[in-house]
Amino acid sequence: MNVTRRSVLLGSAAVMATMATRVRAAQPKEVAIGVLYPFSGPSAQVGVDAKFASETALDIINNRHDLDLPLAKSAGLPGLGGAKVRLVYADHQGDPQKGRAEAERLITQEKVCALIGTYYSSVAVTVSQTAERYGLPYMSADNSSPSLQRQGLKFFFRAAAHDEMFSKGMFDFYDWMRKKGTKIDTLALFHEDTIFGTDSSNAQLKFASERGYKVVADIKYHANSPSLTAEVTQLKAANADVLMPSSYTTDGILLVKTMAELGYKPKAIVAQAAGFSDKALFDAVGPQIQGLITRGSFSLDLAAKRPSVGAVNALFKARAGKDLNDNTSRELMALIILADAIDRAKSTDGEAIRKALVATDIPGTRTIMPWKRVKFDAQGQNEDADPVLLQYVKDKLVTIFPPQAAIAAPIWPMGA
Amino acid sequence: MSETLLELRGVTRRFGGLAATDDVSFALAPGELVGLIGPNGAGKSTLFNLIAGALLPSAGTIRFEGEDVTALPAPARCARGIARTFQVVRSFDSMSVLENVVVGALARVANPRAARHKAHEILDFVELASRAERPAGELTMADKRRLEVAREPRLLLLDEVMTGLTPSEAQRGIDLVRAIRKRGIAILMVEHVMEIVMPLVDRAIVLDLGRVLASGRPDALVRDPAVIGAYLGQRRSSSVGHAPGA
Amino acid sequence: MAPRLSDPAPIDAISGSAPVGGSAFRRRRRGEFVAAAAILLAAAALPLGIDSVYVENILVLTLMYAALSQSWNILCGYCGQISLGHALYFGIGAYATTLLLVKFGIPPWFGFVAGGILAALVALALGYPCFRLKGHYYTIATIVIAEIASILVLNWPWAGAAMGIQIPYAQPSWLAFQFGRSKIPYFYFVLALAAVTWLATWLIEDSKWGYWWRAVKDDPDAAESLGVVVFRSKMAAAALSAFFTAVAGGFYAEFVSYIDPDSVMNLQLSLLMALPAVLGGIGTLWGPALGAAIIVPLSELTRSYIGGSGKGTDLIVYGALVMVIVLLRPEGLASLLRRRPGAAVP
Amino acid sequence: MLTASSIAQIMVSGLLTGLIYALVAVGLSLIFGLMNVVNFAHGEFLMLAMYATFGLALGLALDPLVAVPIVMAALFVFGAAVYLGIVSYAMRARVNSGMVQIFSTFGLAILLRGLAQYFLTPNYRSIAHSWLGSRTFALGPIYVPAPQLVGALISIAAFFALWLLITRTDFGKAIEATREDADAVALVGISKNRVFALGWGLGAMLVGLAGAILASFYYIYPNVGGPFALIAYVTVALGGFGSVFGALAAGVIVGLVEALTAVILPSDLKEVGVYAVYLAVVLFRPRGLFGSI
Repeated sequence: MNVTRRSVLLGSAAVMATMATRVRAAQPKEVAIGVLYPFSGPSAQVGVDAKFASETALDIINNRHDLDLPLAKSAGLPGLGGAKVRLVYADHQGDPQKGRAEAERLITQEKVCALIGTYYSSVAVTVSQTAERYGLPYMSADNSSPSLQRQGLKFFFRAAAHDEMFSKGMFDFYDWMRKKGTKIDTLALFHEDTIFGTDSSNAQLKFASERGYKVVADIKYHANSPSLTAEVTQLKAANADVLMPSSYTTDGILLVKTMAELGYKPKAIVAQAAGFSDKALFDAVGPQIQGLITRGSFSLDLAAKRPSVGAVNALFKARAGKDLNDNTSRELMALIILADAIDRAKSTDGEAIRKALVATDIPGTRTIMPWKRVKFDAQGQNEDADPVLLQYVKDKLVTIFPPQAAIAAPIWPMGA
Repeated sequence: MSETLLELRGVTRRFGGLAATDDVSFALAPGELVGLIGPNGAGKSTLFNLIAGALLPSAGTIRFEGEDVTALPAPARCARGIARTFQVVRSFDSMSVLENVVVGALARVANPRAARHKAHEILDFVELASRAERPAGELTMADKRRLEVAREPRLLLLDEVMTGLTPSEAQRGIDLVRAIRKRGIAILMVEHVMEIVMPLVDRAIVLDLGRVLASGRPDALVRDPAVIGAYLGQRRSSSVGHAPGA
Repeated sequence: MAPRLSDPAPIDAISGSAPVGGSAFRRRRRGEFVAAAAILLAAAALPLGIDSVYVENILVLTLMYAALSQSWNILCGYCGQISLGHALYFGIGAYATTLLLVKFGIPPWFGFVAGGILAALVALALGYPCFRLKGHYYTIATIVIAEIASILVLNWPWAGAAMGIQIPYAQPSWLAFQFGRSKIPYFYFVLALAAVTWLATWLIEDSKWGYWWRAVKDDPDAAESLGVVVFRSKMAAAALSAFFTAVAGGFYAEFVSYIDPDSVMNLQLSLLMALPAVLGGIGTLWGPALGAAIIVPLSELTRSYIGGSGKGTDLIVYGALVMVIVLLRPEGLASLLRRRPGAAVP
Repeated sequence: MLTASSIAQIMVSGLLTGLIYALVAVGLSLIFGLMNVVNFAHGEFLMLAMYATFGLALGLALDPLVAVPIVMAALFVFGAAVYLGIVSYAMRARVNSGMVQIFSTFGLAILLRGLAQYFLTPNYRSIAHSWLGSRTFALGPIYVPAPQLVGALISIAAFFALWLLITRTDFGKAIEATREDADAVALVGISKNRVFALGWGLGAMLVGLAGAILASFYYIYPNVGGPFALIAYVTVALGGFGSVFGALAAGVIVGLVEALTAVILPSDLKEVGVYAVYLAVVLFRPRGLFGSI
């Protein structure tokens, strides 16, 4: 009598929970959005930070703020009679199956009208598929895998850049530096064996061969290895003009420490953000990476050009105790863009929201990002989300590329 | 159909240099009850393992019911009717007493239901029926010994089954051995305690330094100076006549 | 079987009738079968009462883990060879099914069987060297073999490598094994799978293999002396166990419609397969199902309703519960079911 | 493309890493040898030790090296407590005690991770400044990082001390006796339970030492134990469960094999090299290199 009865009990329990939430969702003045991040497991910190970012965005959406951002000046969603947005968080633990299960729970029980997430690209695959099946939008806030938008989904949208765009930005930078007479010929790739790492290195290999850079080392390592000495020794032996790591915080910290231990001082590091935009990494190894360059979707010094940046960062810092970074800024902005679409759709119907997203056209100046504008192409990708390159100088990240966004000239080589 | 059940010819097993059993030859008739005695390190246990198939001989042949089983592994010999007990009592403690016996019975009866019936019979015989459903783990030492002999082979090898038993238990053990023997099962038993073996067996084989030192009726053997010598530990060279098996 | 150790009382009750223990035995077998049939029917009726996709998802996972753990139980619970590398067979099933479908358009139904057979063959090939290892040496070997396999798949571009493989959306049909939003068909398939693994175990319990495997588990040497062919016993158990595990793996791939090495081949998964059997009663007929019925919904609900906090509360509850159950009921919760006198008789 | 010096560098690094692996693993091996129990929370013990070191560095500004004795003491108490509070009950199980031990410690592992995340947040910590820090000595072209070097030396010293403890002291004799025949020692008046508790304390203490050393050059977060634990299990099995010397030898082998595989094969296959060596060894020596049990 085991399987069934138990499940029935639990089942009914869950169903009751459903009822409860149904009642809440039924209240007209509320719009629920499902937020999926890893809140436990190896990347739990990302989830925790993402929650702060989402709450900051929620504050901006639901309350009046004198900021030049969508929905900032109004309280709630005017298009829906000032309805407030409610966020329902779900933990996917980095497991695609759990991600899908949570997505289904959010849709069918919490009655959310859109999903946003998920940090892990693998989870984004199942979540975006689920959203497609239920006909409501999935806003990819911080997935950077280009393969995602190529699933041919109608309800997939990504306002931020993906790894190919990021990598392209890096190579544009190299070309630009070359024109200015800097010698950049050889590259060393260092990437983990995950979707993120593989996508990133594939793009970099592609651009390198297209634009005539020699990849002298392409090192793929197992994420969270206890030791990276062998890998670093090879990087050192290769001694390329630029070291291009695609790593998360843990391996990033270990990489930098190991380089120092083995006396490897690369001429320049151009990192695929991730770990290299995480405060924890700079706290740990800041001194060793003065002059490091990382791609970014965001930079604080953008405040000079876009006043809302400073204010929003203040709102975030009040909650998280740290500045916005590459991930949190994307998570925050994506939520605002999604809410804006819901507002313009004047409805919580998935198809209506999708249409509104397709119609989205927000000038870059009305975002906190260095983007030209927000406009989604047929694949749901915002091709105008041009990335910036930031350099870590005197414990701060300053924008050095592209020129229109730059506020300082790059220091090259990094030691100089 | 030969009148010898088990026949060893020049069976030798070397471990590295030294021979644990050295050119041992003897034979057992069906239903015969034979004691295998000798001082420690005489090679009794090795010989047991060789007959049971836990070890393979370096030289010599072992025939069972006329068939050459020298190369057969333990399970195959078991299937042919050679059963052995262990010095350290063994049982499947997570299984019931009945199931323990069923495992053995399955060696000869393929069908589980038939095996269970056979097992019930055997348990009646060894007087464990009342504990049939008990986990074997809960049995007393004496009962575990009974459990070990609870099978119906053609030849039963008993390895010091009396050790660790109280006198009264031992007496019941002896009765059981007699009873088994009455069923026409041949028994080869290793025992240290002379007082137990000698009155019990038809014939005893004395091993010393891996060789058959003497063999014959118990009453004769106990008077054999070579045997006495061996037990007193006066190591004479085995020039002392080595009697051929029966 | 373990549970009998827990409460000998009912055993006494019937052992008076020891000679006819055989018939008591048959009575118990019949009882088990009837109970299972009843449960199956009750379970089959469940979807009628449930309209929540989320709950359906939990039910599917519960049944899947019941089936998985029952398969694991065959090798590890009955035959006593503790494998913590069963994710390997799960992965083989998942990848075989998916690759056959995606690369060659072969329907999943064939993939399930093919994956199962492949896994069984792999189990035999690995068992040949590994079954010479004893205890923890064997267990560690199973772990590292599974890890090696997962790292190799991670480096196998044709199989999607780190990207994993996504099963393209197809028109809902039983042949394609896709059903749009509905989970009910998956539910019935996995229910059937769980029933089959249960039935297999039930049949094994009263078969030569059943007795032999448990003998091997308790004392291989003694078993050998009683005519049990230990090595072949282990191989048989491994092959059967791997087959069912792989079928479940194939199902998982179809159910989730996306697989990558991390989600179908990691060590955690191997442990999660073993867990229900351990909680419910390792080497018992009902243990795995019972354990799954408790632990799977628990882990799902804790994650869904307290996991969003990011504080790891769900882990605390889950870990503590596993610890407590294992310590309080080493012989497994199934032993709690064993109250009917007849039930205790082998 | 790899020069002789970089090969030499890899060998040196591999050796140092290996000695630290050995230190991480020996506690596991000791406990197993004593009572045939594999602690599946070993990695979490390491995690706690690292957090303890981090806490002392942050709170009391103690250098990891200074913190070592404190952390070791703390872990000793913790280990003994885990035995008395959990493992001793797990061992009472009459049936499938093996699995009960594995999964009670597995549950403990998850619980500890959860607690770490709850109280310490999942953030990645690391000790920014320490004496050893990222100091490093250059012997010609070969660099020897101070933390690993000191760690390796401490590891060797620890093994020597352990050897003395086991062979020269009453406690060691008690341990030996207990592993020989746990019930017999009861007759000569040694409390089995006490020896086991001390054994767990000692095992955990060694993990504490390893953790304190690692903390000085490694990042710290709730799941940090995982990768080390897996390596520790393989190391212990490779050396032979229960063999202290085996753990040392195996640790070094694992370190070297890992480093070399990383340059011969694509470096994300380096674990494969280690695992393959384990399989190869146990196929010929089913009890590991120096295993007795």
